[in-house]
Amino acid sequence: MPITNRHEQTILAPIRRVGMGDYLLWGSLLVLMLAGLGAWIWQYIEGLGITGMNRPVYWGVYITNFVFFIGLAHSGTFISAILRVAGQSWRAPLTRAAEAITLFSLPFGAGSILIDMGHPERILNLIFYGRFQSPIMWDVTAVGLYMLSSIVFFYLSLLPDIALCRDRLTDVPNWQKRMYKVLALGWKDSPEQYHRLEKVLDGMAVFMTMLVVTVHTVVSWLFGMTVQPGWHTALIGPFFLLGAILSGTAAVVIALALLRKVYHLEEVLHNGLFNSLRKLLITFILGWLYMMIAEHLTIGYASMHEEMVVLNDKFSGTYSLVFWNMTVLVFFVPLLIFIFKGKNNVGWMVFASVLINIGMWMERYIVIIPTETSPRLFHEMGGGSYLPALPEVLITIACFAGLVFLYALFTRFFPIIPIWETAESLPGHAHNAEPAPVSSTATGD
Amino acid sequence: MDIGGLVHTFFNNAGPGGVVVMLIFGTACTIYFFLTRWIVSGGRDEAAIPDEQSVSVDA
Amino acid sequence: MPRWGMVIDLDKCFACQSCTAACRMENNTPVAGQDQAEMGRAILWNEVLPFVEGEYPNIVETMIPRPCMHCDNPACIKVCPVQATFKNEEGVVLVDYDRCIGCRLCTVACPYTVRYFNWYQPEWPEALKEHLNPEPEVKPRPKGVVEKCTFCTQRLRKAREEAEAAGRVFNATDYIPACVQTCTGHARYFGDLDDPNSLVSKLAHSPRAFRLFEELGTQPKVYYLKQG
Amino acid sequence: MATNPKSSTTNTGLSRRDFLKLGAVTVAAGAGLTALKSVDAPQSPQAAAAEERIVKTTCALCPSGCGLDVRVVNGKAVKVEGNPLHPLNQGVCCLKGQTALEMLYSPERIQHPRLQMGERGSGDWKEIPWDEALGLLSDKLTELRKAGKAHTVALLHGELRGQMRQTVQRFMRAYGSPNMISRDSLGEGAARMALWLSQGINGLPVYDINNANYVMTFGGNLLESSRNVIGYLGATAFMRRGRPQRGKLVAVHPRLSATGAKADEWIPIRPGTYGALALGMANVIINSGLYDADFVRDFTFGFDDFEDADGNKHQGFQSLVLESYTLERVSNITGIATEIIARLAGEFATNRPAIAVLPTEAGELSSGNALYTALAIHALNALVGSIDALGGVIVQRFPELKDWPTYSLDAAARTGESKERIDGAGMQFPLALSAYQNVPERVLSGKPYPLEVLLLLNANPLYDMPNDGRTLEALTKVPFIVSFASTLDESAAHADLILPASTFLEIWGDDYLEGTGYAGISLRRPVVEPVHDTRNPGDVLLDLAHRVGGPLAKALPWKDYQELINYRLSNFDWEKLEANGNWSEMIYFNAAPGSQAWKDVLGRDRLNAPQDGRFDFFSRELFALLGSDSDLACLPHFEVPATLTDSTAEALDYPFLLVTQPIITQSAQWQGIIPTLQECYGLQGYVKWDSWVEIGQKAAEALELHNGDRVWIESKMGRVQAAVRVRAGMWPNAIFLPPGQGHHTFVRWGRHADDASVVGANPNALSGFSTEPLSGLAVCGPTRVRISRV
Repeated sequence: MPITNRHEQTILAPIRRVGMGDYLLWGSLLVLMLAGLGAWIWQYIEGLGITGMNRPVYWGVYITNFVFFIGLAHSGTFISAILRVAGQSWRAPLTRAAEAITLFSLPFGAGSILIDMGHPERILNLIFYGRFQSPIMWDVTAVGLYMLSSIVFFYLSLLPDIALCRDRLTDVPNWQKRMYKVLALGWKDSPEQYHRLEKVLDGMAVFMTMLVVTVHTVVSWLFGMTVQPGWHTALIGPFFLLGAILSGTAAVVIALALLRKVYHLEEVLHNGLFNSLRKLLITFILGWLYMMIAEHLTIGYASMHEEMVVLNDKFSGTYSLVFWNMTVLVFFVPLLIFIFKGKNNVGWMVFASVLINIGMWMERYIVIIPTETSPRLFHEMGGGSYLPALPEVLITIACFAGLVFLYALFTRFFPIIPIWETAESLPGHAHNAEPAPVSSTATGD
Repeated sequence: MDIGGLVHTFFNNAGPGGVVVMLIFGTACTIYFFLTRWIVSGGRDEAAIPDEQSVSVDA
Repeated sequence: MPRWGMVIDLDKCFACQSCTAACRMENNTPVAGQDQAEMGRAILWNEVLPFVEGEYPNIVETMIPRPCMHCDNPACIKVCPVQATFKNEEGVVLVDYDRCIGCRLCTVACPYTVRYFNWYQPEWPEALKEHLNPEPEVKPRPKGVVEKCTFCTQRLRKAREEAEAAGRVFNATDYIPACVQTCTGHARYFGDLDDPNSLVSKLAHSPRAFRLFEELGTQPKVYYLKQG
Repeated sequence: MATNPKSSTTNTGLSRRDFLKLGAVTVAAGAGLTALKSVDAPQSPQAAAAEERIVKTTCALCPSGCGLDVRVVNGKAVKVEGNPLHPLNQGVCCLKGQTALEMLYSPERIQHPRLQMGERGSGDWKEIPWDEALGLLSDKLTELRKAGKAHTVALLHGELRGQMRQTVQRFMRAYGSPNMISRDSLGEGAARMALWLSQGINGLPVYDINNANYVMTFGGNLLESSRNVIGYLGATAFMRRGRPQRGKLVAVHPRLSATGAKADEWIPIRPGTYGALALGMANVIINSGLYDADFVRDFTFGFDDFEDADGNKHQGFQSLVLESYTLERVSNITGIATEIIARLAGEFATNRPAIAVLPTEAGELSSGNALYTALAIHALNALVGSIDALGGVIVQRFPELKDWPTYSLDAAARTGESKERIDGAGMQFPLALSAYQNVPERVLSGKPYPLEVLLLLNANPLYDMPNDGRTLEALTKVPFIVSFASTLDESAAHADLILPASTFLEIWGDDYLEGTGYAGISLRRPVVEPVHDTRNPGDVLLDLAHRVGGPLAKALPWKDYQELINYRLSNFDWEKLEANGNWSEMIYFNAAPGSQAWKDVLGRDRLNAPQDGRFDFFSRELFALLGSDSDLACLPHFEVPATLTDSTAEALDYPFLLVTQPIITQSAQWQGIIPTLQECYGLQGYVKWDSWVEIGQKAAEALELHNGDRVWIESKMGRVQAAVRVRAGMWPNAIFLPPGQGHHTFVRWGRHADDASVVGANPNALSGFSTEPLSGLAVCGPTRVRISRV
C-alpha cells in the first residue's frame, strides 16, 4: 500500500536512501572502533602494563567507562518504561530513540569490564566457578538481565513498525525487504496483536523500572562493598542511580536534537517535548546536588582520618581541579542554562546536556581514582598517581564511536520514531484505551 | 543442613553462583520467547488458523 | 589443624629489609625494572613501609614490615567472583593462578594493599633464570593474575614431607616462612595461634601487641609488638 | 532419606522433591560444564628427582662475613640462607646475602680476561685466554724488577679477607714494592689509629652490645653499615628484648637514618662536630665526678697534668676539657642544647657499662678532624671504665694458624722496601699506614717517582674520589693498569688488562671472625662450578709469583689458593670445619684491668710508648713522635672543620652541607648491579632504582621544593641531579645523597632495558678529597653545596 498520510512519510523518509554522507560517517566511526580494538589486542598480547594503571590505582578509565555507559543505559528505560508506567503519553515519540541509547551503550558498558580483565579468555570462569558472594557476580546477573530485557522490550515495541516498513517500503534493496519480512514475525496489524503487545509492554515496563534501579545500585556496590574510604558509604547506590538517570536523560536530549536536525523531524519532535525533558532535567540536577551534599557533608562533618585524606584530595588536593570543574559542569552551568535559556531553545538544551555528560564521566572518575590513590596504609610517598595511557584513551574513544555508529546504523534501517504509538494522535488506529492525547502544540508552559 | 549453612555454602563456594546466573538467563529467555510468540500469535487466533476453522470475516 | 599466625616485634626489627629480599628469592617475585618501579609496580610481597610523623627535631619514624595479614575475615576473599583467592583450612589466604581472571577487585578491596598484580609477563635475563626457586608452588606467575604473600606454603609442604619421611608427627614448629628465618633482629615469630602454649599466641596476647586496622573487623593474623 | 508423607500429598505445582530434582539437574549441568573446563593440562610433573645439597660458605658482600647455607639444585645455586651454626649471624642473612645469586648469575659480569686494544676508556676490548694475560703481566713485572724499578708497582686494594691480606703483603714485599695502599684511610683508618694511639692496639674496636646498658653512636650507621652489621643487629635486639634490663641506644648524626629511627633517641648535630660533643660530655662527666675514678687513677695516663722526664709541664686531659670545652661552647659548636648534652653525659656515665661507638664507614669522620674526634670519642669509654669490660669496648682476638713459611728478601726486594711510599704514608703522614686518597696527587706530581704499573684489587678510585677528573688524569699517567674487577666498573673501564675476579660463591678462601671479640675462622668454599672463565685473585697472585720466580716463588710456594688455605688452616679438624662452615672459641674472656691478660688488650702493639697497661688520654706515642713542642697535639681536642668556617660569601653561595651516610642496601663492589637491591634501595624516602636528595622541611619550604622535584646539587667540584625528598629528620642546612648510586655499570633490566641509563648520581663527585696532615686520613666533607631546580 503506498504511503498515505504525511506522518508516516516524514518518519520513514530517513530509511529511503543510504547516501554518501552515511558511508563517510560509518567509515570514520568504524576506523575509530578498529583503533580501539587494535589497542585492546595490543593490551591483550603485551599485558595491562601498557595502560596507566599501577599499584595502588588498580582501576582506572576502563571501570569509569563501565559505570558511565551503564549510566547512559538508564535513559531508555527511564523514558519509555517509567513514563509509560506513569502514563505520561507525551513520551511516545521519543521512546525508541531513548531505548536505542540503552541498547547501544550497554554492550560498551559490559565490554569495558571485559577489556579491564587480566585474563579475558577466562570469562567463562564466571560461569564455571561463579561465586555469588562477589559483587561482580551481582553485576553480571543484573547487567546481563537488563541487557536481555531491554533488547526484548526494544524489539517488541519495534515490531509493528517493522511490519509497516515491510508493507510500505517497496523500493528498498531486496535484502532489506527480506530482513523486514523475517523480523516482523508475521505481524498482521490485528487489534488483538496490538492489545497483547500493549499488555506485555505495560507488564515489562514495571519489571524494567525495578530492574534498572537494581542495575545501577549493583554497579555502585562494586565500590560500596569494600571498606575503602570514600567508597564505603550507604549513599553510593542512590547517588550512582540518580547520576545515571541524569546522565541518561541528558543523552536522550542530545540524541533527539541530533535526530531532529539530521532527519528534519521538527514537527514530530516538537519543542513541547524538549520543555518536558527540561523540567525533568532540572529536577534530576537538583536531586544529584542533594546527593552530593548529603555524601560530602556527612564525610566532612564526621571527618574520620582516612576519609578526610580522600576528601581533602578531592577538595583541595591533586583532584581539586577535576572535582570543581565537574561540579560546575554538572550543576551550575546546565542548571542556569535550563532555567534561563532552555525554554523553547533546543540548541542551548543540547549544550547543557553535553556538559552534563562530560561532568558525569568526570564524576565517576572522581569517585573511583582518589580513593585508590590514598590507601589506608598511607606510608611515606605511598600515595598512588594515575594518568590514563594511550590504549585507555583509544578504547574510550572507540566506545563512544561504537555507540554513535550503532545508532546511526539503526536510524538508517528502522524508523527512529515509533509510528504506531505516535499514530494514535491520528484517527483510525484506536488501539490505545487512553483518551486522545492533548494535541502536540499546546503542551509546555 | 540448617538454613544458615545452606546460604553460606551457596554464597561462599564457586559453582552455585554460575548456576544461578545461567538459571536466571535461561528463565528470562524462555519467558521472553513465549511472550513474543504469544503476541505474534494474536493475529492468527483472531483470523483463525485456516485449516481448523472457517475463514473469519474480520478484515 | 594449625591456624598459622605471625608476630613481629618492632622493638627488635631494624628495618633492614632482609625479609623483603628473602621473600623475593624464595617466591620468585619478578624484578620490575626502573620504569615499572617508578609507576609503583614493583612486586615485593613483604615490603617494609616507612611512616613519619612530627616536625623537626621531634620526629617519630616507624618502619613496619608488612606481609599479608592472612585475615580470618578477609576483605579480599569475599569479593572474588571465581574463588581464585581462598582461605585453606589452616587459615592461609592463597591465590589459584590458573583460575584468577585478573579483575583486581580483591586488590582494591584489601585495606592493607598487600596484593600485587602482574602487569606484564615477568621476565629474567637468561643467566638469572638459573637462580629461581624450583619448587612447583612458586613457578613464576603469568601476566594478568594477582599474587601475594602465601606464608611460603612450599616450605610448609616440604616440612610436612620431611616429617613424614622421618616418620615423626609434623608439629607447628617444624615450619617457618623465609622472612621469619632470615630476620636479622630475630624479631619475627611464627606458629600456630590456636595452640595456647605456642610462643606466637603468648606474644599475641602481650600488652604490647597491636594489629593494623583492627577496627575493620578483618581479624588479621599478623600481630605487631610496640617499639620502645 | 525417609520420604516426607506430607509433601507427596500436596501435589500443587512443583513439590519439594521435584524442586530438589530440578536443582540437582541444574547443578549436574553446572558440574558438567566445570568438568569440561578442568580438562586442561594437568599440573606440570615434578622436575626429575633433583640432586640437591646445602653448601656452607661465607659471605663477602660486607665486612661482617656471615656464614651462609647455599642450596644447590642440579648444580645451580637457588637459595641463600644464613648458616645456623655460625656464631656471628646464627642462621639469619641480610638482604645483600640473600640477593647474592643475582650477583653470581648477573649478566654484567666480565666473562674472560680482556686486553684494552684501543685508547683507554674506548671500550675496544679483546678477550684473551688466561695464559696470555698472566704471561703479559708477569713479563712486565719481571722486566721492572730486573731494571731495579720494583718500587714503581703499586697496588690499590679495598677489603681483603682472611689470608688474602697477608698473601698480598708477602707478594708485594717479596716483589720489592712498598706500595700496598689500602682504602681504609677513607673510612675505618680513623678508628684503627685512635685505638692504637690511646690503647696501643693496632686493630678496630669491637663493641660488646649484648651486655651493654647504654650505646651511643657518634656518626656512622651502626645498624645499617657498620663493620659487623649483623652481629650488632642481633646484639641490639638482645640488648633490648633479650634481657630483663632494656639497654638504651642513642644515635648522633645530622640525618635520621634507620639506626636513628630505631634508636631510643636521635640527636641531630651540626655535621663534622662529633668531637666537640664527646669532649662536652667528658666535661660534664668529669665536672660532676661521675667518671670511674679508680680506673682513671690506676689504669690511665695523662688524665691529670704531669711533668715529663726532663721536667717540663704538660696539660692533662682533665684540665683541657674543663677549661676549653664548657657546655655553652660545645652547644654553640654542635648546635645541641646544653641540657641535652648534660643529660646525655649523665645517662652515659650512670648507665654502665656504656659504649661510645666509633664510626668506621667511608666518609663519616672526614671533616679534617678525624683523628682527634676519634680519640675524643674513644676517651669517653675510658672515662667510664668500659675498656675491655663486660658490655664495653673489647679487643678482637685472632686464632693461631699454622705459621707462614719464612722467606728472605733478595737485593731488589730490600732496595724496593727502603723506598718512600707513593702515597706518602710514613714520611709525609708519619702516623698513616696508607693514604689512598693521596695517590692521584702524588702520581700527578711525579714525586717521589713515577708509577709504572698500578694494580686495582677491590678498589674503584675513579668512583671513590673523582676529584673533578684529577684522578682520571692521574690514571692516564700510569703506563700500565691492571684491574681484578668482576664487572666493568669506572676504573676497570680505564684499565689496560682486566683479570676478572670470581664472585665469593665460586672461590676458596676464609674470613677471620671480626666483630665478635673471640677468635674464630669462617671457611669460604666454591658453591657451584665457576659460571664464567674467571679466577680467584688469590690464585692469580700465586700464579704470578711462580711466573716471576725468585724470592716471590719462595714467599708463596703454594700451587693455588686452596692449598694455601689448607696449609694455613691445617691445625683445625678439616671435616668439622667444612661441616660447620666455621670454627670459633664462642666465648670472650674480658681481661680484668691489671691482670696478666690486660697486657694483651692494652699496650700490646705500642712502639715507643711504655707498655705499662695504662690507657693514654695524653698519647705518649704521639708525644714520642712529635716531641714536646705542643701538648694539644697529643690530647683529644676539637678542630672546627674547614667548610664550617668558610667565609660568609662562600657560605651564601653554597649554603648547604652535604652529609654522607652508607645505607644497608649498598653492597661492596656490586653497587648498582643487583636489581633486587635497586628495588628496595631507599627505604626511608621510599625510592626505587634512583638517587634522591634529602632536604630539611624548613629548607624545602624556603626553596619551594616538594617531594619528587628534580634538582641540581652543585659544589665547586661538580654537580649531580636527583629527586627531592623532604625529610623531617635532617639538620636544617644539611642535605643527604645516598652513596652507591651513579655507577656507569648498571643492570639493563625491565621492559626498556636497552635505553637504560645510569641509575642515580654519585655523591663522591661533589667532594674534593684532601688529606689530614698528621694522620693521612681523607678529608672530603662536609662539602658545601647549593640546590637549584633542574
